[in-house]
Amino acid sequence: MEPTVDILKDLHYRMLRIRLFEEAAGRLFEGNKMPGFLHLYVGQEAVAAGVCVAMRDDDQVSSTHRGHGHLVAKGGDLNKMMAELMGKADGYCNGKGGSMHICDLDLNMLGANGIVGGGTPIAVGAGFANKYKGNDTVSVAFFGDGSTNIGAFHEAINMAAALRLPVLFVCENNEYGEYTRRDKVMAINDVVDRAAGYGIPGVIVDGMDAVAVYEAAVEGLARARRGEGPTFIEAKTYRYYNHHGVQTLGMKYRTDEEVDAWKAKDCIEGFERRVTEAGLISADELAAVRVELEAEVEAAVEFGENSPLPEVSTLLTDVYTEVSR
Amino acid sequence: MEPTVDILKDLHYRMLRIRLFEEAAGRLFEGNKMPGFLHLYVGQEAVAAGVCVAMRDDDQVSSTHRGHGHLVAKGGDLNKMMAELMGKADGYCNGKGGSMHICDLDLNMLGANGIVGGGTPIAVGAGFANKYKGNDTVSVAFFGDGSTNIGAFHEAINMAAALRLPVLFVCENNEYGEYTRRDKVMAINDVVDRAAGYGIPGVIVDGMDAVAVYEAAVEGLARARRGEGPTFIEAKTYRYYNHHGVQTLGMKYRTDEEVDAWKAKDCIEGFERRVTEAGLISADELAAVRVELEAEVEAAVEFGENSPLPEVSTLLTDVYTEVSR
Amino acid sequence: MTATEPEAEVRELTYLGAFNEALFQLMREDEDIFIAGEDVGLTGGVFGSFAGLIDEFGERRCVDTPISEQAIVGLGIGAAVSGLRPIVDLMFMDFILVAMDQIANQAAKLKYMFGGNATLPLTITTNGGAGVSAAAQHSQSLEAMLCHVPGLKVVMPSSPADLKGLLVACVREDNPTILVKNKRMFGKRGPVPEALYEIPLGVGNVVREGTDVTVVAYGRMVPESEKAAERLAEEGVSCEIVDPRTVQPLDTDLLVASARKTNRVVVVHEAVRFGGLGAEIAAQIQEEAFDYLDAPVARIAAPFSPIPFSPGLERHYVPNAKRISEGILETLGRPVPGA
Amino acid sequence: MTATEPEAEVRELTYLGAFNEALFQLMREDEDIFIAGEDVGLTGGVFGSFAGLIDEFGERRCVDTPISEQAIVGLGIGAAVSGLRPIVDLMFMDFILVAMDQIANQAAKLKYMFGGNATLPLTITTNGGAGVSAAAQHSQSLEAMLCHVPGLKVVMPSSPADLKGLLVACVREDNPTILVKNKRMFGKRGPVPEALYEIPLGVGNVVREGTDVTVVAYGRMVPESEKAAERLAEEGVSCEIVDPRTVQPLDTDLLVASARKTNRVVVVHEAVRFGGLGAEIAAQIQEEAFDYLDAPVARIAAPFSPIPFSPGLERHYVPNAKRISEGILETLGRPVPGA
Ligand SMILES: Cc1ncc(C[n+]2csc(CCOP(=O)(O)OP(=O)(O)O)c2C)c(N)n1
Ligand SMILES: Cc1ncc(C[n+]2csc(CCOP(=O)(O)OP(=O)(O)O)c2C)c(N)n1
Ligand SMILES: [Mg+2]
Ligand SMILES: [Mg+2]
Repeated sequence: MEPTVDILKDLHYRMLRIRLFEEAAGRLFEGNKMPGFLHLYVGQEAVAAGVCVAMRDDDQVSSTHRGHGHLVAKGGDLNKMMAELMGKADGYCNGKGGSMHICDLDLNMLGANGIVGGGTPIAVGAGFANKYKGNDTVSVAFFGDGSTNIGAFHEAINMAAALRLPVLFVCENNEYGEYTRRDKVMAINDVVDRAAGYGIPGVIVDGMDAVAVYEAAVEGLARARRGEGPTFIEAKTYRYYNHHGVQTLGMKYRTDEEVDAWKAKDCIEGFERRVTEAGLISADELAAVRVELEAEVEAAVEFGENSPLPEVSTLLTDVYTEVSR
Repeated sequence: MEPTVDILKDLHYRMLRIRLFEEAAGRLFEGNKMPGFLHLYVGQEAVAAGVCVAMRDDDQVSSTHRGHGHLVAKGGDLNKMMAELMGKADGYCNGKGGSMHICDLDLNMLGANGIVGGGTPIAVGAGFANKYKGNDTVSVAFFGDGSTNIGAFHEAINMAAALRLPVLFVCENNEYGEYTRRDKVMAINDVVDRAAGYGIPGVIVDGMDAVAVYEAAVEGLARARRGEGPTFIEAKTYRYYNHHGVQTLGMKYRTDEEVDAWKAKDCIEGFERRVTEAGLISADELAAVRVELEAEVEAAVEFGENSPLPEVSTLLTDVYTEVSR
Repeated sequence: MTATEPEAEVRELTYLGAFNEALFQLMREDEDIFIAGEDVGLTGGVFGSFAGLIDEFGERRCVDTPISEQAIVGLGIGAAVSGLRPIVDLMFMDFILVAMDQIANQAAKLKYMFGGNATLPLTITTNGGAGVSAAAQHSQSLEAMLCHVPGLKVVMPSSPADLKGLLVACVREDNPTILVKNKRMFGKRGPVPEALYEIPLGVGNVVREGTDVTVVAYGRMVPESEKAAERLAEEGVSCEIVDPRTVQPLDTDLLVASARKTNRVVVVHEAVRFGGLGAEIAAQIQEEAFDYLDAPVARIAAPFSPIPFSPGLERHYVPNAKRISEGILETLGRPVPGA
Repeated sequence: MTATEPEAEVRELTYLGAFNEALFQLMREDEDIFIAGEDVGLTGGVFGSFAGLIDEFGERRCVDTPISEQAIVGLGIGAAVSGLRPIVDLMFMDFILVAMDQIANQAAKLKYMFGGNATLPLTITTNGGAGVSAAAQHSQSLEAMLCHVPGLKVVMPSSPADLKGLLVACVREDNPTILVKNKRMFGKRGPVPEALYEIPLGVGNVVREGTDVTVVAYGRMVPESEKAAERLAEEGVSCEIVDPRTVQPLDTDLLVASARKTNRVVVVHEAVRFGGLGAEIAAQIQEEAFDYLDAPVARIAAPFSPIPFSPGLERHYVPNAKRISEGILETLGRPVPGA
């Protein structure tokens, strides 16, 4: 489905919102204001944006350790996100979860996950619930190329296929799992080669092109809504920063040339060039969006910095739901 | 590779040896002389025999809960097997393992396994060791159709493919996992459809035809020995008895007609008919083998019955290898 | 006995029958409840636990799954977070080890990691215990591992009536619970009220009152301890048997009160002694009743080895009434026959 | 100190450096040793544990694997049964839950199930402990689960020198062992002998002699307890610190001897208190030293919740020198400042 101009604007808005949020988070991390691990999404924005623009608000998302992008794309509140990443009381998880467990169940974002493959079965459970309830909501599982080698992924996707559940599987193939190249750990050219083994259709898209991702997601979501079961989308993409943290160049496991070649295909720059050249969105409008988002991100940083650390009294709350009978 | 008459005789010998052993075990089980769970291999003999005849003695086997057939085919000592199944001191595991953990490391049979999918990673480890040592030994993983839905299987086969290990994967597709039909739990027509997702060749063989299995195994083993990595063989087969125990007919999860249709293709009867009709082995010779094996099995039953229960003093031995420094 | 406990007029049901009846009643009451697991639908469960449910509730609510323990638990998590009330079954307790990430890293921690913004009404049912020659991978009692994980509740019923009432509590509970049936109790009969009732989680039960020694036992070790207590009663020993029923949360108050009364405690479980729940119970009792104890808290449990297959070995592995009696006599400082 | 323990003349190395040096020396000595795991080859491990090994020993012996914890452990089992001496790495201790079937149902039980007919010289290395804002799924101390499984040996080194010697013992051991490094100790320096030496598994260490109270601690809680002991020494309290080093098998004799000497015991660990190893230690000490104890065996441990991300919460979660001192004073019946 050809995207309308409104859709294009939305794609751009969400990509840029992710990018600016992540760059700010990276700066805070470098400035030692962000504790723990930080897995930045920069480079892959077209995937989260493309899929989430195609989704309905009631559709759910399960995510990974690299989950900020999915929450931003789902409409996450940047204030709460930034505060959470800083371990503050006003964060999404009141500081208890951090980057790897960020979530917003009201937005149907069922959480990042610290365990590779851990979130995929949860998306399948949400898909099961949708089918059980007889609604036409779809759940989307985002996962990395590396995670397709772990057992939980395999069990989950097979179960979704066998039970014909309304789930969309979105593999963000950035060619690395941490510091290991994909060709070292799987003997296939494309991750999508696995789809046939589950009896579901698979499609490869250019993960640096939000429109391509969007179109594939529209298809996959529609198929799921029609009750025809899961689809597997492999989006070829790249993360610019290191697996964890911010360093970009000068690393042993990949060459600077490779990084630069991918950056030349940048999903936001390319998108902006194409839409302005085609006269679909004006350069001014794009610039205005950027100004607006920069302000939002700046405010989020301030919000996070000003938010207090959680009260010690909350340490032992939220372990169980209290029974009220 | 066309099998020689000697090979044919060997195939027949091993199939019949399994069949007679299993029938005897079934009778003992019915007579309450065999404690615990009993997963009989009857019906699937052509698979174990076909693969094991193609193997060298130094090639290893990892097995499943339905493992007697693999050990018999590997040359297992029927006395020790029967005693083990009865929980006796002279059994392969001194009564500690039973049916689900029967093994003979001297014969390179690395054990049955009570956990579905649990044995496959172990075969991959053995394959790794072979490659590491630089020998041309191959390890063979036997596993059921149902087990291909569990995470450990997926991780193991992918690892073998990625590391190009000398492992042969043999799926015994009997169309059921316990009492659940395969089409309910996987959305593919053939289990072998999964092979492409790991980047390894896959082949379907008639698992009721020992020669077909043998030929495929010869290929797969040779490929592994040449350093070209794993092959996936799917053998279409059937178990005559219930998942556990002996009952054959009158079950809810499959029809008597289905059972009868498979029995009409019996791997031993069919084999005997073909080789005698082709004048390759005489009916007399086949009968003589049967007499010999019946005697062996009968002796094994007697051996098992006469073997004592393990000494209580052995209860806590064999937990650790004692350090001798 | 609290108001929600079984009433007087009851029929007898087997342990499995009580489980099954509770499921029928729960599923009739609440459309959001479904069961999922290997062979739980068409076959009604390999032990018959789920018999007949599919006939009344259909395939939609009785879901036969692939052999995929991680995805089975994950299915439950995702469905529970989405507002359903799943019951997922792991055929043998040993298989929790296959799904341990989903149980202990995901289900148990989800609510906390999310800062409270999630409710997880998930029930996992499974079957534990030795004594049926199922060998090392089909006989374990692994409750100690689960009890150590904040976020889970763990239940080990010792009678048909408790099983029914505790299952109801688990399913109605808004937290992940694991209910462990004991394989050797499947056919055990006992009085079970017909109506749907709940036994609250975390509330133990004084199964037998006594004055000389407290025996803390749960699951199948309760009837074994009762046998031991009967025998010892003939020799003039008065045993109090306390069954925590829920092992997480543990009804420490009840155990401590009994310990302070009898001044001697023997803890009994089927699990391996080292690191078993008996260690936690002993530790808590000596913390809370130190000045009352006339002897160390003793533990009767399985020895430090995997579970052997042969009945000739297994019967010496699993604690029984005889070993429990001996342990009690030792703790009382009395002569142990044959020792 | 036994003959195999470190000698006097030594340089300083970090905790990670000691680990790394031991690997170099072991792999030079024995061609059957290899390492496998995620990023252990080319990258030298995400924490640098395996740095440089691939340069000397090549890809054959330093194997980067897929993200497949079950298959990683299974690879180790199969290779060990085939006569090699694998070291497989699980990046975070939390990930043992992903591989728990292979660890606890397979590796631990194989020899026993096979009636003794197998030898499994497998070492699993991993990194545990909280305090680095790694949140609920990357900070756990799960040794209690492993200790409860017959067939495994579990090691939690508390210093660079112990780490080296214990790793050597693990790798040379013909049984499955799990060695847990503590993430917050990676950079901690200490004297480490240059030569290859072994600290036998199951032999604890009196880290500090004292007379008033025994502190049982392992892993990072040893240096924390030492800090507490220093402070308390100024107040005239004499602490004996005993480090079992190997938590399975546990050097009970050493712990009991110290308990009998000081008459008071405080057990410290990072793991959750309920069902932690402290429970087992408390249970054993009250069993073996009942008449010697002047106070209940106390436990200082993490509270009953998942591990929070925020440093503001986490620092109240993990036991530290302050909480240890307070616990010791309480056990001594002395006034606790600010309490
Ligand atoms: C079970 C498990 N194993 C290992 C890790 C450590 N780890 C975190 S992210 C990661 C790489 C994941 O690769 P991929 O799925 O491709 O996602 P990407 O990081 O490329 O987005 C690894 C190995 C983990 N968190 N969980
Ligand atoms: C992890 C695990 N889950 C479930 C079981 C119970 N179980 C034993 S055999 C079996 C069916 C296996 O099916 P398949 O792999 O097709 O082998 P088959 O029995 O048909 O030979 C199941 C579910 C188990 N032993 N282990
Ligand atoms: Mg990746
Ligand atoms: Mg099958």
